[in-house]
Amino acid sequence: MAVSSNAPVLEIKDIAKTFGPVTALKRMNLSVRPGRVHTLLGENGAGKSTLMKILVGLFQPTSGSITLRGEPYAPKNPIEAKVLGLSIVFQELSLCRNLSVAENILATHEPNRFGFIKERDLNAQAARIVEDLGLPVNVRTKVGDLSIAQRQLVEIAKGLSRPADVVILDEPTSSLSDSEAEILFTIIERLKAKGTAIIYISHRMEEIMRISDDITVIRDGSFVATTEKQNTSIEGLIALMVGREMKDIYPPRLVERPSSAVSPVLAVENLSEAGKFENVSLDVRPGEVVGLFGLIGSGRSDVMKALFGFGQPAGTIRLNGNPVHLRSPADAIRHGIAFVTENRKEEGLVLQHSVERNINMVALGQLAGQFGFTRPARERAAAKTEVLRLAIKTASIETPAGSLSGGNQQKIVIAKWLQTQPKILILDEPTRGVDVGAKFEIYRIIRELAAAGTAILMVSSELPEVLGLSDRLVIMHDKRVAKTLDAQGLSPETVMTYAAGIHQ
Amino acid sequence: GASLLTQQHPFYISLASSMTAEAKAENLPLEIAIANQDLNKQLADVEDFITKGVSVIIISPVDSTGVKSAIAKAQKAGIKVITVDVPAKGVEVTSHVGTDNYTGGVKAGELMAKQIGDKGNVAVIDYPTVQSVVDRVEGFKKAIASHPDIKIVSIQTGITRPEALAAAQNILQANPDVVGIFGFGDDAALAAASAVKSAKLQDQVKVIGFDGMEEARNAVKNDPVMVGVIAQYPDQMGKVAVATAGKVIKGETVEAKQPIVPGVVTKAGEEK
Amino acid sequence: MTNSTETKQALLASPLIRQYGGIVISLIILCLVFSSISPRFLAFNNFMNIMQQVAVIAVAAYGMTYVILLGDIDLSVGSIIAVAGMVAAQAFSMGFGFAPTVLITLAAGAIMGGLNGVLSAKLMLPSFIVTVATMGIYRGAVSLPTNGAPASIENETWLAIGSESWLGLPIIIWIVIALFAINHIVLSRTIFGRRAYLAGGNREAAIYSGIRVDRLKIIIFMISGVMAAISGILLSSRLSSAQTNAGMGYELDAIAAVVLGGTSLAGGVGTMVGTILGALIIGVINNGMNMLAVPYFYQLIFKGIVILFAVWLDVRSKSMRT
Amino acid sequence: MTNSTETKQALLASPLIRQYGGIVISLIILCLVFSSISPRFLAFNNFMNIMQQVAVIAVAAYGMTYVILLGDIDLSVGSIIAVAGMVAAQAFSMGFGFAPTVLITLAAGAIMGGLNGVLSAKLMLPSFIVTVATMGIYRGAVSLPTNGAPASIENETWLAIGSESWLGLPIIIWIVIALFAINHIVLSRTIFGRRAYLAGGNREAAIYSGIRVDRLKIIIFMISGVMAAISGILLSSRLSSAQTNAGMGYELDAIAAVVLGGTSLAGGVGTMVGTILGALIIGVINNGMNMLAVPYFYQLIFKGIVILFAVWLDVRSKSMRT
Ligand SMILES: Nc1ncnc2c1ncn2[C@@H]1O[C@H](COP(=O)(O)OP(=O)(O)OP(=O)(O)O)[C@@H](O)[C@H]1O
Ligand SMILES: Nc1ncnc2c1ncn2[C@@H]1O[C@H](COP(=O)(O)OP(=O)(O)OP(=O)(O)O)[C@@H](O)[C@H]1O
Ligand SMILES: [Mg+2]
Ligand SMILES: [Mg+2]
Repeated sequence: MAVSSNAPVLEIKDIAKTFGPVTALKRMNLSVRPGRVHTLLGENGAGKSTLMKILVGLFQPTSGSITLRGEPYAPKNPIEAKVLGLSIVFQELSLCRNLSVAENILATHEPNRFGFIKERDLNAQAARIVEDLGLPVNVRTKVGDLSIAQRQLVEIAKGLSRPADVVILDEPTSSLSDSEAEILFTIIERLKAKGTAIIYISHRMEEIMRISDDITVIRDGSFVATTEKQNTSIEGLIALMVGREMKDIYPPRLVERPSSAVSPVLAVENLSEAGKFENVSLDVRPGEVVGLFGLIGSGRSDVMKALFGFGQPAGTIRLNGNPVHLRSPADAIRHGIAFVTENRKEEGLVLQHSVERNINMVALGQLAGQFGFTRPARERAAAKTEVLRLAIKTASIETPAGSLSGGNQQKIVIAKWLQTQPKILILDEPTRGVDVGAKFEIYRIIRELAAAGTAILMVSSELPEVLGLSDRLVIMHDKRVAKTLDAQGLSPETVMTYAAGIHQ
Repeated sequence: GASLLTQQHPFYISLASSMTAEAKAENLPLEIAIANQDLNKQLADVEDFITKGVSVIIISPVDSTGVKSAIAKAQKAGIKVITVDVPAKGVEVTSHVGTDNYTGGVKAGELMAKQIGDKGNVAVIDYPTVQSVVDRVEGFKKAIASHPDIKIVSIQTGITRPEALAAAQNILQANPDVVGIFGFGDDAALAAASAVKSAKLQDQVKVIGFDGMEEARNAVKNDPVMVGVIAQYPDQMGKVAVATAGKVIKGETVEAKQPIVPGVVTKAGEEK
Repeated sequence: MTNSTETKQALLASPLIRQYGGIVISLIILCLVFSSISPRFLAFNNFMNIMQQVAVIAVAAYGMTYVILLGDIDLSVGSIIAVAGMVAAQAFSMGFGFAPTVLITLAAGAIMGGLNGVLSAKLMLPSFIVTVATMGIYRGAVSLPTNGAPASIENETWLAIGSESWLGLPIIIWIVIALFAINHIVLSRTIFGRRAYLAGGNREAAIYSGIRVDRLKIIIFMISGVMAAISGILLSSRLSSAQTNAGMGYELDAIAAVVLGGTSLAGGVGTMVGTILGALIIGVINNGMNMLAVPYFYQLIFKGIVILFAVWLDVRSKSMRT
Repeated sequence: MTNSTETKQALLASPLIRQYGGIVISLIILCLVFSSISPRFLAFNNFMNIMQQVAVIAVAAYGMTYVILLGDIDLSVGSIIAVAGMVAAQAFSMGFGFAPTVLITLAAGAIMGGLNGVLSAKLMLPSFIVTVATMGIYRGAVSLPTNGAPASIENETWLAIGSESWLGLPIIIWIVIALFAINHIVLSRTIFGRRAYLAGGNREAAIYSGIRVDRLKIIIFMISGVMAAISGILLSSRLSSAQTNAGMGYELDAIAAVVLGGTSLAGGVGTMVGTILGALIIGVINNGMNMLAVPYFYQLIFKGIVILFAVWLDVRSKSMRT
């Protein structure tokens, strides 16, 4: 058992970091002890990832100092950091789609002789790493062929491929479902036992309370407080983090859920697409929130894509009772469907464009004047409204979306779809990487939209979230619908048994 | 001012240097602009000369038809124009100094006939978008037409030396019975000669070129395959052009056409 | 009073300077250098010269701006310029009048550009390779009617474009200005332009946002083809003939103008204002070096260095801001 | 027994066919068409011809493969080819021997390529614009020593490269093969090659993994420069002279060869095997059309169409697999 009197292995003193006019870190202090999980908690954009990137030498701090094992420490790049004993699992995936899992995991330290790669050793070594970690991935697969969750696992394997004194995990579970997260927690326990110090970043309060030893809260780039886990509670942490009390994270229903007599606005019958999903049937009524739950790779995203005009699935899609053939996303949007995609970087945002441009991306036509001319004043006003409504933390609406923190980027993706005032809103992992405060905002918006009659279909890997918000639950297992259940009074265990395919 | 079509060819280098030399001798300020085979650039060069206010423009047209607007522009600005090498079509110039390419082509054809003993298959490497080359090839064809036992079996385009080399290799591969190749310029002919040698056909194939720059003349002397070259005299051309410009400036009248007849260089020597 | 005028001017100038700082400075430096050596450089007449000489490149560069904005490239514009001239010459020789010939020529440009777009969008081939291929195909096609010989054009109205003036300005310059205005507005003030930016910035995100990226690409290549055809009209009227090797290599000058103007080859970022400034830089370099009688080889070298310098200045001034 | 041999062959062939299906089929179709029309096409001699003609492009394309793999482009190779020839001619005329001249020429290539790399990596300029600029600069520079005239080369060993044979194969072909082997191994079997794939596939990820992408880029542009210089050696020895317009436009042929070979212009995907196959296609087209005496303009058109067809076949065969 690690003893709390252990000397800190890593100490961060008064670190500040500015990007031109933007201040990411003001004054950050942190001390990390071996054999303990030290969690960093803070709102989106608080500066957590920036601090971690400083630790591995990707950014140089504007001021302040770091010591590692008592020695001054200022790495110039991640290889140097690794040599000195720091490894990192990045928040944003940093894998090459064109290379295999093995090549990615061992990138920059491939087994070689005189610079010639020993291909067989490479695969064997990677396979051993993956096996040791207990990850279900084939190391010869191309990363481009993996789902987001699997890529996240590969990212973890890459970060942990070499022994290190300090391991940084920046939101490693944001795209994992509970079963994969369990694998990670086992790994963390093993590392702790070996005396490794772990810096952990997450927005999932339950898991933070479960695995942390120490918790540091940071706000607006500054250190707020460090406590040991046993001396705090979720409520206390949230209060420290957002600067106010927050009672129930799942806001209450604003109106009664629609009765089953109301006819569905979207009804799907026996939708199939070879290799992706089979015989999927589901429906959503106006004002209803239907949760789509399933383990990773169960085919949820592919079903959503089919509902949004991708591919040529067999079966019927009915809107207001009329069968439709959706040929493209443009077609789906015209029918009043909106789709908050799960991969915000690739499918959601134009990173180098301004917040304003991104928010108005879909509603462009609606905001425009005659003859296809844009109306800048109206666009600005619309963007500002959304920034306020979703509390997007940005210097201005002119800021490039790419320089916002992950959670704020997610809010932009939601904002751009809210602008279209959809009749049917599909949300695929809408709160991935979003802090508790913002999650609450998103939940509140979902409630509001439902109350206004929008039909909502929400995919999520976070079971509490699905249970907390949905009226009904569609559970998928292995590319099929395993069960459709009323969410009222449903226990997590029941849902899990269907999702895992135990119940047939 | 002088606007030349290119400076990546020995012919034009020689032309330019003789012009510079003559200008020095006559104490005339001379600026040379290179159009790099682009008519639009040539037009821009002429416009810039007009802005600078030169008194005479010597122009070696990129193309005989298209140079019309440039010449018209200069003349509208009151500047006299002299063409060298390639004549201008559709517009009168003060004087034209140039090789008679058609006659040169005829001479090449006759020389070819003589060298191959009046019979056999021959091939041509050409550059079909340049008028002076088209004239040469026409002259060559005309001469060959009067020899019923000679047939032109292939006309391939080979503009630069590597292209000409590839064209010649392929000609020899496709027509192993070829006995003569006419290259539209020295580069084409020298490339053809290399191709003949690497195909080990030096006893069978004779090559004739056009232009007569130093490298080709040496080849005619030393290389059994290069049996002759039609020689142009760019140095004379440049000299005459600048001298004419001098006369024009002084207000003297000049001949409207000053043809420079090409010579024939063979192993036996030069025949003007 | 003077003070408030000054402030106003400063306010007007500042966004321009901020956005185009690097390139505007390069342009000013070039002009200063050239005019300090050759007094004729700064004459109004010479400015007209520069504009006319740069017209063909500038118009092609307008079209190229859309293409590059989309993250694509169009190497066939030089060949389209030549085909347009030849199509016009053939139309005239078949007895068509001025207006029908203009329409036929523009249609030819739209078809050639559209073919590029369709091949790239529908067969999912990279536009670089598609347009390298069509560059050859169109260049070959231009020689078919006359077997490589130039065709002269005699229609008076057509020739007037390249030689006459209106209200003291050459017609060709009016055309360059008018097309600039149209393209600038289309790009910066219409939904169409906005979609080009979005699709160029992130193709996948654009598709998910309901933008029909394939259709957009085809339209943009058609615009590029039409602009190249207009370029071809200007060129053939300046040269009063259609040359089979007209416009050879102009695609690189057009691309250089666009990139000098700050448009990113990765797509998603750029403006028409930048493009016309970039084209002007190229025109000023060419003209200035001619005025100074710089020998040809040194011109090549100098032009390369100036392009590097201007792009570097631009990149630097942009990175300083953030 | 026959059966097992067959299976073995099928096993050996299958990955090649799977990976290079489109292009191999195009190559076979082309050869069938040409040889059915001209019986001389299939002669061993003619194959040697093709290889020799394609050598200059192939070697430049080897270097270009690394560059494109990195998601960059090098338009200056044509000019470097010319400079290399001229440097060699000057070195010989200064009295250097064969070996020192080779070294000087290769060093010149490395310096020119390195300059491209440094400008692109350190000043953060897009490689397209850097190499458009240096294309002009190097092309201008090549004319400086002789004022535009070609310089003849008389060193016997040098000329032997382009004209002699060894073990029945022209030396030039040995060089093409040897360089293929080296580059293939470097790209597919070394850490250096793997880093090129990583950085080309996801630049940010490569930086996050600690790869010094800038240094990598500089080295890769140096390799491209050296390969272009070797190309220049081959060309000048074939022509027994250094031409100032040597290699003009070869960059596009080299890029076309690389892309035909399945290397993605977006970076991260590609092989040397593909590149040599791509270069062969280009060689076969050029040679075949000459053998059939196709007129020049039709050659341009036909070549464009074949390139389009081959790339389309390749893209299609790849998308069918997934
Ligand atoms: N490269 C950059 N350029 C400009 N600003 C940046 C850059 N990287 C981060 N920032 C800014 O720094 C601040 C901190 O960002 P950081 O990514 O560290 O937040 P975070 O705490 O990790 O948030 P999240 O929980 O959303 O991941 C944000 O305001 C962000 O906009
Ligand atoms: N085990 C697997 N091996 C390879 N590819 C997979 C696997 N599982 C899923 N995929 C791919 O990843 C995509 C992801 O599936 P989909 O997104 O529909 O599942 P999901 O339930 O939404 O899971 P996720 O949480 O990963 O998004 C599928 O289209 C499939 O091609
Ligand atoms: Mg973060
Ligand atoms: Mg999913």
